[in-house]
Amino acid sequence: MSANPDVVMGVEVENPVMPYLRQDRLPHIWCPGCGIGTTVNCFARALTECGLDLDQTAIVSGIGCTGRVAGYLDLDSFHTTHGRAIPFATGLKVGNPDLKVVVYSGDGDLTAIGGNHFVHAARRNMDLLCICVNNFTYGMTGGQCTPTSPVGAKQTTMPYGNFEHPFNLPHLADACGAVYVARWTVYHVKQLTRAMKEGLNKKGFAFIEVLSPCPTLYSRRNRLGDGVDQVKYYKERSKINNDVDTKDLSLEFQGDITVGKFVDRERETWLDAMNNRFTSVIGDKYEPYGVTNGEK
Amino acid sequence: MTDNAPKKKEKKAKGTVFVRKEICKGCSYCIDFCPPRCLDFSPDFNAKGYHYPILSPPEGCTGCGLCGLYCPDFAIYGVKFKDVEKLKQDAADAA
Amino acid sequence: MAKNEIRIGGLGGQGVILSGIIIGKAASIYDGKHATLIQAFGPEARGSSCSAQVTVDDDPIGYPYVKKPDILVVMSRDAFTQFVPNLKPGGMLLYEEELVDPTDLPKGVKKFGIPATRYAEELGRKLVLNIVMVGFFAGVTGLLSPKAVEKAVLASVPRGTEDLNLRAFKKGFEHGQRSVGV
Amino acid sequence: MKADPKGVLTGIHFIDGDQAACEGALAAGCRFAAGYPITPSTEVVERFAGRVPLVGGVFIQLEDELASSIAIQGAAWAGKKVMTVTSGPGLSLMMEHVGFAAFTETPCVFVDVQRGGPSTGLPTAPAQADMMQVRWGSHGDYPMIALSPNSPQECFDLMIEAFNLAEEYRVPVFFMMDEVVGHMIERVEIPEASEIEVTERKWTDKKGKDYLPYEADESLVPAMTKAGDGHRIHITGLTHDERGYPVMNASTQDKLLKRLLGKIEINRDKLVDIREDGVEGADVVVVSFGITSRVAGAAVEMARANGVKVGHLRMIITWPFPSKRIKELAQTVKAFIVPELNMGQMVIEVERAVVSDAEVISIPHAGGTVHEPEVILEKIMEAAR
Repeated sequence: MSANPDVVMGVEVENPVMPYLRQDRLPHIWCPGCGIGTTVNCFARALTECGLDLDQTAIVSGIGCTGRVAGYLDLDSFHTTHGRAIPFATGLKVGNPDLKVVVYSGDGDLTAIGGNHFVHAARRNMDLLCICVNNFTYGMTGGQCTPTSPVGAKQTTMPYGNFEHPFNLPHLADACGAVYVARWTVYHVKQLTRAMKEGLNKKGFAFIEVLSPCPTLYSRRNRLGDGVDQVKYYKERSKINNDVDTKDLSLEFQGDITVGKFVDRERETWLDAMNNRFTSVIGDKYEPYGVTNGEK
Repeated sequence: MTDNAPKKKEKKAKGTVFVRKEICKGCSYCIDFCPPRCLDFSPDFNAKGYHYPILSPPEGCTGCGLCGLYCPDFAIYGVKFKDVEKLKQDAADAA
Repeated sequence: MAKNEIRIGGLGGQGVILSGIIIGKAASIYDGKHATLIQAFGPEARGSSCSAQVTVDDDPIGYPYVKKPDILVVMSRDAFTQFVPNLKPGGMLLYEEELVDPTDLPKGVKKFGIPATRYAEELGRKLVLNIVMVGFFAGVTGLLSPKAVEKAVLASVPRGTEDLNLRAFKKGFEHGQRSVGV
Repeated sequence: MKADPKGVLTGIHFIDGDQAACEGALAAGCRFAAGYPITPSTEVVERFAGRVPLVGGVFIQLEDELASSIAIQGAAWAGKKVMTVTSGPGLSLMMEHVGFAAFTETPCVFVDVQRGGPSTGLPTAPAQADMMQVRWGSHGDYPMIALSPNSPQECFDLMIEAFNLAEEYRVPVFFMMDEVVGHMIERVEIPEASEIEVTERKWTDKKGKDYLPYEADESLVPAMTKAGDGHRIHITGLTHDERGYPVMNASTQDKLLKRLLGKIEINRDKLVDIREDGVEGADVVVVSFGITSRVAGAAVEMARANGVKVGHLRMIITWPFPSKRIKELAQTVKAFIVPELNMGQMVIEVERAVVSDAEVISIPHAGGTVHEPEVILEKIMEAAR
């Protein structure tokens, strides 16, 4: 960090994101115009607002560009293996139910190699906030097709344009049982911040998809300009609709984008379901797991 | 950084920004999404060859801080003078 | 006592493995001997052939398999056909007499039959056939103390079925003692 | 530290190796297990799922072995003692996280109830054919320890040791059972909790940022923390410095890898656990492990009855391999005989230790059952001639 603090009117001030970062690791590795850092700003603001004890908040990432988020946030952070952030987080959460556990990873990590874990964590209603930064591509490996790449988008492994049908992630999460489902873009910083705050305070599997530019690979290969051009596209073509059926949230190449909070419901979490089941079957001999007496 | 320090005689500015130009990557998010459109590229390069943002015109800044929320590189943030006054007051009260 | 190798065979669902467990438990927990049980079963849960190999010895047991049993206990025709060729000459055959026709036995084998299924039905539950067989085994072979086997039965059957199983054990045990003329 | 009585099922039992392994884990303090069903290992977690709610822990059946093998590591960083249980095909899927555990120094136990392979192979029949996979199967060089029980009693006793070693060295520990040991039923004595020694995790006493998660003393094993203790640690599978930060250069890699492998290397003599029976002055020594040691024992007895001077060296801990002792014996022994339920894996290690000082005779077996003792006997007789 800069040796000299920022001073205004004789008062020292600081970038509000800084207390949440491992400042000795900056600058980060993300490319100019990449939106991942923007989502981190929103997440830091959400951490400020949600009122959680940050010593009891852990972040788990998989592999890839977004997978590096864990390394920059000054929380207990785990940079795990490719696709396995969710099962690691599951172990962490179940191992210590007092923790708030956030999974923060990319579209390739969470929905291709980690797709099976994603659907099962949502099905179980594992108490995790899962943030998926969706830039439609594998950035760290050089711009290959992912399960969210829109039809027609060029990728190194789809040189003639992608012909595979992509996932509609909010629909997938909804169908699998997620209790909170939202989609925003990095243009929607305020709404995203609010969604992250809501997600942090939500009990159960909460899922937030964030569309974010990959200027170096996705935008360049598809002649979409810089990162900021892509954010301008998000601005122009996004429509907020909280009431839409999640099955209608498919994304087309550079088409209209529906954003909003689509699902917000209550459902028994995995841990509550386990405790309730064991209590009803085993009775008094069962001491509910992960319930701190008096403290929670 | 001192380039951007508030100048009290410009009364119209309600806030200001601080830029850590050495970690800026010149993406222009802050410039393009600044609500009062009061940021622009500096004609100068930073060490990595990027043009970083400067207030232009400074008196337009409201200190809304949206630049800081957008900046993917944690290189800029805004402060409202009103908030700084309050900080000052709180510090004085505490003392 | 020298090493005794026992093979118990029958159909899945007859309680073959459990009868082996009871014999092993009686030997190793209540009679102060050593016992090893190896179970073999097919991929089907019911109706396939099923067998347990039990080795009982005063000394610790190394090689755990039973290749040429001293005692063969069979509860089904298939098990008899499958296992009788390996029965040790001069060994002992214990069989369910209404299901198995014990012909072509190896030399010197002493055979003892029991209508175990019928006894079990008379006791009210066909399921206790295996316990009748265990009782029969104890009565005929004298390998284990009846008290130990009785304890092992009680420790192995579901709660609430102790009486029934004890009666099944006694039924088999008495038949066994009669068979050897005790 | 003594075992928590809650997890210890004190008494005399007639149970199989799978069940005994589960009881060993509970006695050792394991309070989190994750797994995916696979024959012939599932009985371990089936019992665990029934027992652990009464002991104050959790079992979670996950969607696959990849998930299971990393979920346990999440739980380890939440402070739990953990295990996952599988068999060959599942172990293949877990290999990625063996490396993660080794590199992030996450104490965990992988139970492998070995069956015939490759691929789906013989699900209900034994093999010892994963011995090299656990040693070398995850990419990169990594430290690990493997134990090979040969009876239900050992499934209990050695499982406690497996957990203790995982905690002491912060390495993945493999519990190399096989189908026969898993399904074999014998008497198992579970002592009082007060008689069971368990190793507590080496927790740091440093606070906040004073704590560096990968700073080790001369033991080479760093003190650990858990999420939620205020250290704000970063744990990564990338090459990292003492802070846990990724540092991708050759010197950091060199330093880290040497320390990780050193944890086992400097303790090799202490770790080696072998049982010797008549090896001094023997002409022939049979080297065995796991279920094969019981078969080999029978063959050795028969050979002695035939007047052959034959010894038996059984490895309880198979990795690290007891090279030093075998090298020593090679100076006097004419031949080593290595029966194993694979086509020749651990025999390679024996050959590496013996070099050309003695003859090394492999008795491979494709698995599906165990050796006939007579086959081993025949090789002993041949070698003694």
